[in-house]
Amino acid sequence: MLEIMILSFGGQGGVTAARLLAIAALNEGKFAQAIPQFGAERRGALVRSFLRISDNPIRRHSSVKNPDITAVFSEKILNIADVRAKTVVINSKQPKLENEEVYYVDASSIALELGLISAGWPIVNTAMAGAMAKVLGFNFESLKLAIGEIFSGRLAELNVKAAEKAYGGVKRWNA
Amino acid sequence: MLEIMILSFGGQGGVTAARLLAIAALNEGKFAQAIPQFGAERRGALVRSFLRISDNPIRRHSSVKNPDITAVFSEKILNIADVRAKTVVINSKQPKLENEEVYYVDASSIALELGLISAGWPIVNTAMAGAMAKVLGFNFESLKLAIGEIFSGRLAELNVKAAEKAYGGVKRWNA
Amino acid sequence: MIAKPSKGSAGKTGLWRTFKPVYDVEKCNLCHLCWLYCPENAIDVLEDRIVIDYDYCKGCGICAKICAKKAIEMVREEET
Amino acid sequence: MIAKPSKGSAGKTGLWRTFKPVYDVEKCNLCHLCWLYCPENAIDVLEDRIVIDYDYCKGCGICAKICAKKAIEMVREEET
Amino acid sequence: MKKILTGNYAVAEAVKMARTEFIAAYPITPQTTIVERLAEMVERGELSAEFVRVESEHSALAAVYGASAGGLRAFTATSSHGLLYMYEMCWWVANSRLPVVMALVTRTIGPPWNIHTDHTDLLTLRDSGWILAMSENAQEAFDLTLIGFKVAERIDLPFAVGLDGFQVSHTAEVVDIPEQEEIDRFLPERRRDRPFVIEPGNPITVGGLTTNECAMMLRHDMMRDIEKVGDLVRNSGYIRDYDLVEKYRLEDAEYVVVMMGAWCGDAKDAIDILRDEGVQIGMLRLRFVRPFPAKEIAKIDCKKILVVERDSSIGKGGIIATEVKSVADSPVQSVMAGLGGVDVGVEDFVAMFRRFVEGDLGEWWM
Amino acid sequence: MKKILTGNYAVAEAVKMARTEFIAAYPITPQTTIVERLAEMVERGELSAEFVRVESEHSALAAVYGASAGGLRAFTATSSHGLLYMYEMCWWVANSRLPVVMALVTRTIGPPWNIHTDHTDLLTLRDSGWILAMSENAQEAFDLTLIGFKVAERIDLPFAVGLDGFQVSHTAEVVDIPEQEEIDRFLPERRRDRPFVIEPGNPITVGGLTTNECAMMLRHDMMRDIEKVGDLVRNSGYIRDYDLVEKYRLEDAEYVVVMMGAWCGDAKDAIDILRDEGVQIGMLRLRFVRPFPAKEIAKIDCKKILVVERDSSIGKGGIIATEVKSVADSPVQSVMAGLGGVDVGVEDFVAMFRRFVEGDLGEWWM
Amino acid sequence: MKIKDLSKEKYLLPGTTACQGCPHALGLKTLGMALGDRFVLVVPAGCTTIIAGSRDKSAFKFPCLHVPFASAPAVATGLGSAFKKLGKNGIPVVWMGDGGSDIGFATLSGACVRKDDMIVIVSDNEAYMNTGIQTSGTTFWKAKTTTSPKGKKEEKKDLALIMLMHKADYVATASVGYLQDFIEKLKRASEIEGFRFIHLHSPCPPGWGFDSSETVEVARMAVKCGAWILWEFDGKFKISTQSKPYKDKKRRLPLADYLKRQRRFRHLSDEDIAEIERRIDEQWKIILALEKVFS
Amino acid sequence: MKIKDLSKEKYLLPGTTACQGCPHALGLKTLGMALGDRFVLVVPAGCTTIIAGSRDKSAFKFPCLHVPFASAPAVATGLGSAFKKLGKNGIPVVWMGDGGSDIGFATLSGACVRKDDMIVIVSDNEAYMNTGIQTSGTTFWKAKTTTSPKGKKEEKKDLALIMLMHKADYVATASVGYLQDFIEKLKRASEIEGFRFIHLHSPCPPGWGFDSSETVEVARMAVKCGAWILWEFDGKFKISTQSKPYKDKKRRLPLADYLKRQRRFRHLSDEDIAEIERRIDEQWKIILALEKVFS
Ligand SMILES: Cc1ncc(C[n+]2csc(CCOP(=O)(O)OP(=O)(O)O)c2C)c(N)n1
Ligand SMILES: Cc1ncc(C[n+]2csc(CCOP(=O)(O)OP(=O)(O)O)c2C)c(N)n1
Ligand code: SF4
Ligand code: SF4
Ligand code: SF4
Ligand code: SF4
Ligand code: SF4
Ligand code: SF4
Ligand SMILES: [Mg+2]
Ligand SMILES: [Mg+2]
Repeated sequence: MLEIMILSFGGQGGVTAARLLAIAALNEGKFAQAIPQFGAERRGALVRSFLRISDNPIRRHSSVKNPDITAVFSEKILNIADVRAKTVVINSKQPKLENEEVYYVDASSIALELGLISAGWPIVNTAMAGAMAKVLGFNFESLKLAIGEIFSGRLAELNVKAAEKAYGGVKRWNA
Repeated sequence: MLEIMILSFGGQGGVTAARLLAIAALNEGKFAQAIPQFGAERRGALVRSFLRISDNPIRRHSSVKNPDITAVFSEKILNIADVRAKTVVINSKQPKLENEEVYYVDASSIALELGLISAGWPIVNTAMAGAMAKVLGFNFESLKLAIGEIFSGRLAELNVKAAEKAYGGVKRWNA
Repeated sequence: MIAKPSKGSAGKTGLWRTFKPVYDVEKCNLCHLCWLYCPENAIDVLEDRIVIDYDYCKGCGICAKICAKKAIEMVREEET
Repeated sequence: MIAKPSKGSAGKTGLWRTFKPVYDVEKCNLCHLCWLYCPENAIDVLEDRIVIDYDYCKGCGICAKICAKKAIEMVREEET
Repeated sequence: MKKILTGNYAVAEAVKMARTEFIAAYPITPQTTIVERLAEMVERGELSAEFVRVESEHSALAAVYGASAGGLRAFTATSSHGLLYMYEMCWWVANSRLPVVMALVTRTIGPPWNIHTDHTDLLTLRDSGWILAMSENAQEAFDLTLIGFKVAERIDLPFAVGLDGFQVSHTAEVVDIPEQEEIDRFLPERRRDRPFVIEPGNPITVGGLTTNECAMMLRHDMMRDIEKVGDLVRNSGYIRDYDLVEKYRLEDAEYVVVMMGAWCGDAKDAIDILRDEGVQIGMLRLRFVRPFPAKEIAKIDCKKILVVERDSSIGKGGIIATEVKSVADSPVQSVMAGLGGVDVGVEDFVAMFRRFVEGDLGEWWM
Repeated sequence: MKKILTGNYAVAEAVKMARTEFIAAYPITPQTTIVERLAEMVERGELSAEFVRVESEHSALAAVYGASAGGLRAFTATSSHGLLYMYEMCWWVANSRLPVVMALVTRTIGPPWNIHTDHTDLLTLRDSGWILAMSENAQEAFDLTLIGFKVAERIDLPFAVGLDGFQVSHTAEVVDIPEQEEIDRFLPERRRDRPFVIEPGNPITVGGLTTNECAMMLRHDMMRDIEKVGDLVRNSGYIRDYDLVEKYRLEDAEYVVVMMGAWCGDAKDAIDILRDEGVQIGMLRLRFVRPFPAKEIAKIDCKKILVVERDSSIGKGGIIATEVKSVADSPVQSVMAGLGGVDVGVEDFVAMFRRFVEGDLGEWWM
Repeated sequence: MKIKDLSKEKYLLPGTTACQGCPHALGLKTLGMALGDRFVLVVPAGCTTIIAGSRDKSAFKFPCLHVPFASAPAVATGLGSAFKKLGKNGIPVVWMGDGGSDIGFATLSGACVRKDDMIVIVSDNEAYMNTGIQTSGTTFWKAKTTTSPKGKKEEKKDLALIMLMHKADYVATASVGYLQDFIEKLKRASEIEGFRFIHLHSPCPPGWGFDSSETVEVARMAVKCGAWILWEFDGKFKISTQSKPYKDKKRRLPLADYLKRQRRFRHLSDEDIAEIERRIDEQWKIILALEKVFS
Repeated sequence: MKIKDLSKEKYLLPGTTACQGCPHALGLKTLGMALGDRFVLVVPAGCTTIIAGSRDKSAFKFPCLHVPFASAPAVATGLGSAFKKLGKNGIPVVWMGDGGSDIGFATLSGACVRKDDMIVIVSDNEAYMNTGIQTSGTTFWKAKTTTSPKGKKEEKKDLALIMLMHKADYVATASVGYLQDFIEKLKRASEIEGFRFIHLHSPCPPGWGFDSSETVEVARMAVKCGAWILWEFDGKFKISTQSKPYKDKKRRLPLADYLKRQRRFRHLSDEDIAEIERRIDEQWKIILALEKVFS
C-alpha cells in the first residue's frame, strides 16, 4: 500500500487532486482512498490531504502519518511544513529539497498559461495530479477519465490539458 | 396508618382539603401526606385526592387503593363513582349510603351561607375538612392553624367559620 | 394508539353543571346564535326550536348571554 | 480551555497572499480609509505614513480598492 | 421546623435558602409549581434573584448558562419534553463545567402525551457529565438541592436533582426545614472566579475551537472529577448525613433489590412485610446515578439482586440493570415496572419480590 | 458498478436509489455534503423528492415526521449538536413508530467546538427506540441506508445509520453500487397505511393522551419488536449479506476486541500484524448498537474481551463496555480512546492490543 | 354567508374536557364549518391536547396529529408534502396556543419564510393555560399570571404584524367573539396558496378570571374598546367590518369596562389604564398606515 | 465622529482564520472601536467561531463566550444579569450570522419581547457560510447556494422590520460598506437601555462569488441601488444619510450592476432583475410609510 500526503494552500485544490488520483487508481484496477484535511478550511491556509493506493481493499481510515510520497503544491509551504517522505513531487521550477527522490513540475505556470485561475490563485490541482499520476506510473487515460468525472465542458478540457502537460513535463531532480 | 380518599369535582377544592388535613395532622403531632389527583384537572371533572395519616413517617407514595375513609364532596359523585370504604364522610343533607359508618354534613349550605362561592360553585373544601377533622378526632385548633397557613385575611376567617360549623355539625347517619 | 371520534370523550359532562340553561321556545326567534356560540356543541337547531343536550351541556351560560330574546335562562342545578 | 488575545491566531497569514499591497507614501493623503477598512487590521497609521504588516496582511486588496489616491497597488507575490 | 410541603415547594424553598441569584425556567407539568413558587418568592422580595420568563427550555438553560458563566448561582427546573428540548444546552453546560443546579421532575416521554413519572428522561443525561441524584421524598428533594449547589460548586460540574412527577413533586408531606443561618454556614457565596470569569474588560475567549486532544482531555478530567462526588456528599457538612446510596435492611440480605425514586418507600414497606415472613430481603437504593455507585454495588454479596426500574432502553432492557450487571458480583435480574407512571404500590412490591425470591419473575411487571 | 465516493455521497446515493420521497435537513459539519448532494439531485431531477430547507434540526425531523405520518418515505441527516437539537423529535418519532431513516455523521459534542468524530452523539439515542447501526466505511454506509429503509418499514421503528465524521463521511473510497432495478426489487414502495394514515377525511387522532398502561405497553411492544431486527437484517434479501455484528478472526481468538465504526479497519490491520506474531486475537465488530447484539456477545468464549470505544459516560465509564459487561461471560476490559476525534491508527492499535494482552492497559488511551 | 347556511355538521363532539366557556372549543368547533373535510389539524402541546380527548376517544370529527410543543408548523410542512405527493386534497392546519408560538417561533417563522402550504392559527388566550396560567409573549401588559404575580412587565407580542412583515401570503386577526368573521377568514385563507396565518383572540374564563358565560362578551369588548383590532391582509390590507367603527376613537368602548371585567387586571391603576390606552392609539396609527401602504 | 478620531486600539488582532476580504472581520474589528471595554461578545456557531481563534489563542482583544447555535440571545440575558448583580459595567453583545437568526429566531424574539438588556447584531452574509454556502432565511431571492443550486425560491427575510414590529428599543440596519455609520449606530445603541438590534449587511467574497477586494464596494453598491436600505429606529424612524439619496428612485444605481458583480446571481434573467426591482420599490414604500408613522 502506498501512502501519500498532499500539502497545499486552501484554494489550490489539494483535496480535489487526491480525489482525482483515487479515481484514476480505481481506473487502474486498484483500490484507493482519498482523505481530505479533517477540519475547517479557509482560503489561504495550509491544507493536508491524504491518498492511499493499494492492490487490496483499504480498511484503515486514520490519517497518513509517514507518507511514502509527499506532494507539495507551493514552494511557500516549505517555509511552514517539514516535508518528510522518501519521494516528493513539488510544484517548482527548481526545488530546494534533499529528499531521496524529488520530482518537480512548474504547475503554476501551466495553470496560468491555461487560465486556470481563481481569485488570483493558479489552480494547480490537475497539473499536480498529472505529475503525480506519472510518478505513480498510471496511464494518463486513467487520470483523464477521472477528470471527466469531476469536471465538465470547457473546464474539463482545460484541466485535462493541464494534467497532460504536467504528466509529460514532470522531471526527476538531481540535487 | 389511616388512608383516606377524597372525591370531589374540580373547583370544589378536594386537593386543598387534603392539604389542610395533612397540616392539621402535623399540628396534631402526626405524620401525614396529601396526594392530589395525578393528572390534568379541568373545572367540573371528577377529582380523586388522597390523604395518609400515621404516627410514623410515611414512606409509600403510591395512590390509595383501599381507603379506610372516603370523603364525598358532592352527592352527584355517587352517580359516577363507587364509594367503598368502611367510613364515609359526605356533603349531604341525607346521605343515601350503606357503608358501615356514614357521617354527613351539609357543606354546600355552609359554604353558600358564608358566601364561599366561585364560578357558581359553593367551595366546600374547608367545611368538608372540618367534618373530616372531627371524624378523625383532631382538635379543631389544629385545623384552624392549617387554614391560617393556606388562606389569609378575610378568606381565612370565613373558611375557619365554615370548618368550625362543619366540625360542630357533622353527624353519624343511621340508615 | 389511535383515537376515533366519540361523543363524551370526557364522559357525561352534563354532570359538571351548577347552572342549567332552560329554554323557552316562546321567546325564541331561531336566530341560531346560541347554536353557533355554544362551545360544547350541545345545542341543535330543529325546524321550530332548539334542543339542548343536557348529557353534555356544561352549563357555561354563554347561550343565555348571547340570546337577545332572553329565551334561555340559567337556573341553579339541583344536587341529586 | 481559555484563549487569550494573540496576534496570528491562525499563524503568519501573510503566507496566504497571492497579491501584495504596495504603498506609495507620495500619493497618500493619510485619509485613514485603508486603515479603517482593512479586515485584517494589518494597517497602522503613523504620523506621516501608513504601515502594512506583511506578516499578516492576506492580500485581499480592499485597501487598494478603497484608496482614492491610488497610493496602494496590488502586485503579484513572488513564489519563494 | 417541620412543614407540610410538596416536593416541588420543598425544592423552591431550598433554592431560596441557597440564596440562588438567577433563575430561568419554562413551565411544564409536573415541574411548573417550582417555577411558580419561585416567581412568587422573587416578586414578594423573599428571594433576591433575577427571574427570567424565557420562551423555551433551550433558552432557560442558555440563560442559566450565561448567568453561571458570569459568576452567579443559577437554577432551573424541567421535566421530560422540556429536558429533551434543552438537551443540547445540558451537554454544553456540563462540558463548560459550570455548577448549575437543575430540578428534574421525572415524567414520561411522549407520544402519547403523558405527564406521569418515568425515569427515562433523567437517564438521558447519564453520559453528559451532570451529577444525577434521585430523591425518594420531599425531604430529600430539599436536602439534595442544597447539597447539589455545594457539590457542584466544588468540582464545577452541574447537578440535577431528580424527583418523581406527582408522587414527590405534588405530594405534600412532612419536611424538616433548617434555619437560614445553618444553610448560610453550609453554603457560602459562590466563588465568582470558578471555573472562569466572563466579564467586561477581561479579554478571554471561552468555548472556542481547540485541538482534538484538548477535547478528549476535557472528558477525561470530568470523569476523574465526578468520582470525587461520593466523598464530597459524605463530607459535605450538611445538617443531615447523606451518601450516594441508602442501605435498607441490607446487612444480612440474601435478596437485594436495587431501585431509585419515590416508590422505594412502597418497596421498603413491602420489604418489612416480607422480612416479617422471614424472607431475608433488603434494598440498596441509588440516591445517585452519576457518579454511578459502582463500588457499593460491587460490594453486595447475596444470592441474587433484583433491579426494579421505571425506565427502558429499547433494544437493550432496563437501563439501571445494565449498569448494575456491569459491576455486580452477585447475579442480577431485571424488571421494568411502572413505566408511563403506572402505579406500583406496596402490594405490588410484595408480590413482585415474592416472585423474585421464588424465581418466577419476568422482565416486565405489568 | 464501482465508484470512488465519500461516505456522505454514498449515503446520498443510497437515499436516491431508495426513491426517498421527502428530505428535510439542516447543514452541520460533517453531515453537510449529504444534504448538498441531495439538494443537487432533487434540483437536477435525478430524485423526485420534496427537499425542504428547514430552519433547524428540530424542524428537520419534525417535517420528516409529518411527511412520514402522511405516508412518505422520508430521510434526514445530522451530527452531534444537530442531533441534540432535534433530540425531542427523535423520541417523538420513535414512540410514534414511524419508519424514518436518518444518517448520523458522528461528531464530538462541544464545547469546545470540535467537528471530529466521537460516538457519544449516536449513543444518546440508545434508549429511544431507534435502531442504531454504525458503518465501518462508505460501502456499509451505502448498504445500511438501504437496509435501513427496509427494516424500518417492516417493524415501524426509525433507523439511524452512523458513519464516522470525516473518517468515513469525507473519505472517498471504493463503493460498489448495485443497479437501480436490483434496489427496486429489494425495496418496494412504502406501505402508506403503516403504522397509520393521516389524511384529510379520515377522522382519527394520533399521539394524544392515553392511560399510563397504554404508554407502558407502547414501550413494551417496541422492546419486543426491535428484537426482530437481527433476523430482518440477516434475511433482508439485500445484495450483500449483513448481520448485527461482524466477526473478524474470531474463531480461535483468545483475546477479543469489541469496537464499532471506521477505526475498526485500522484495528483489523493491527490484528493481522499481531496474528502474524502469533497472538490469538480477533474482533467482534458491532455493526448495530440497537438492538444490542447481546446473544452474540454472550457467546464469545475467550480469555478476555477488550472494548475499545470512542465515547464516554461521565461517572460510569465507556458506554459500550458497560453494555458488553452486562451480558458477556468472559472478563471484559474497557478503554476509551480517540475521543474528540483524536486519530488512532494501526500503530496505536498494535501497541494498545499488545498492552491488553500483556495486562497493562489502562482505562484511557491518550 | 348567513348564519343559517352554516354547516350543521358537528366537528367538535359534545362532552369534551374543555372548561366551561372555553374559547378554544369555540374556535375548534368552527374549523370544520369553514373547511369541511379538507384539512388535518396539527396540534402542539396546550389546552387543546386535553380537549382533543384521550385513549381511543377523540373529541374531533376531523383528523388530528398531536406534535411536540415547538414543532407544529414544520410537521405541517411534511404533512402537506405528503398530501401533494400522494394526490390528496387537503390543507394542514396548525392550531396552536400563544405558548406554542413562543417556543415554536423559529419554526413558525421558518415555515412562513419558506411559504410552506398551510394555515396556522394561533388561538391566543394570552398565557400558558394548560400548565396553569403562566406568562407568555402575548400576555397583556400588566396582566397577572402565576409567573407574574404582580403583573407582566413587558408588552404583548404582536404576532400578526410580525407575520405580516414576514410577507406571509395571508394574515388576519380574528376573535372568538365574532365566529362568522373567523369562518369567513378561514374560507378566504383556504382559497389562497401558501402560508396563511390567523391570530385568533381567545379570552379564557379561568385564565383571565371572568365568568364562563362571558367568553363571547369579553372577546367582543376587546374589539369594541379597540384593544383587539380585526384586520386582514391578502395582498391588500383591510380593517374588518367589526373593527371599522373603532378607527374613530370616540366610538370606542371605555377601556376600563373591558379590563375591569377580568380578575387579572383588577389591580390596574388609572395611570396603567391611561398607558394602555396610549398604546392602543399607537397601534391604531400603525394599522391605519399599513392600510394605506398595502392598499 | 471623524475617522481620525476613531480608536486606534486593535480589538481584532491580525492573523485570523477569516478568508481574505471577510465582512465579519470588518464588522468585528469595529465593535471595540465603538464600545471600548464595555462589552462581552456572545458568539453562536458560524464563521466567527473559526475567526475567533483556537486553542489558547484568541483573535479578539475583548471577552468572548462561544455558545450553541440557537442560544445566543438567551445566554446574553443571563450574562447581562450577572453583570448587573455583580456590579459590572458592561453590555452583552450578541454577534450572530443570519443562520443563527434562523435556528435561533425564537430565542431572539423571546429576548426582544422581554426587552432584555443586550445588543444583538446579525452579520448577514445571506447564507450559512461556515458550513459551505447553504440557503438561509435571509438569502436573497434567486441567489444560488449549495442547497439551492438553481437559486433560492423564497424571498429574503426582513429581519430588521420584523424586529421593529417586535417593538425592540432600538433597531437599525447597517453595512460593512459604511463602517463609520455602523460605529455611530453601535454607539447610539449602547446609550439606550433594553433590547437593541442591528442588522448588518455583510457581503462575503467566497459565498457570493466576487473578488476579495470588492467586499466594501459590493456592500456599497447594495445601498446605492436601493436593495439595502440603511435606517434607524430609536423611538423615531429615520432613514440614514447614506440611503437618503435613494428615496428618489432615479438616483439609484442600476440594479444589474450590483447583481451581476456576484457569481450567485450570474444566471438571472432580465425579468428576474425587473422583479427584484419591483420588490425593492415595494420595500421603499413600506420604509417611507414607517418613517411617517414613527416620526
Ligand atoms: C418542550 C415542552 N415544553 C413545555 C411543555 C409543557 N407545556 C404543555 S402545554 C404548555 C402551555 C401551552 O400554552 P399555550 O400554547 O398558550 O396553549 P394553551 O394551553 O394556553 O391553550 C406548556 C408550557 C411541553 N409540552 N413541551
Ligand atoms: C444545532 C446546530 N446545528 C447546526 C450547526 C452547524 N452550523 C455551524 S455554523 C452554521 C452556519 C452558520 O451560518 P450563519 O449563522 O449565517 O453564519 P456564517 O457562517 O454565515 O457567518 C451551521 C449550520 C451547529 N453548530 N449547531
Ligand atoms: S339565541 Fe335565543 S333566540 Fe336565538 S336561537 Fe338561541 S334561543 Fe332562540
Ligand atoms: S350552557 Fe353552555 S354548554 Fe350548555 S348549552 Fe348553553 S352554551 Fe352550550
Ligand atoms: S487610503 Fe490611500 S490615501 Fe488614505 S491613508 Fe490609505 S493609502 Fe493613504
Ligand atoms: S491587502 Fe487586505 S489585508 Fe492586506 S493590508 Fe490591504 S486590506 Fe489589509
Ligand atoms: S384553561 Fe381556558 S383555554 Fe384552557 S381549556 Fe380551560 S377555558 Fe379553555
Ligand atoms: S466565508 Fe465569508 S463570512 Fe465566512 S470567513 Fe469567509 S469571507 Fe468571512
Ligand atoms: Mg395560551
Ligand atoms: Mg451567514
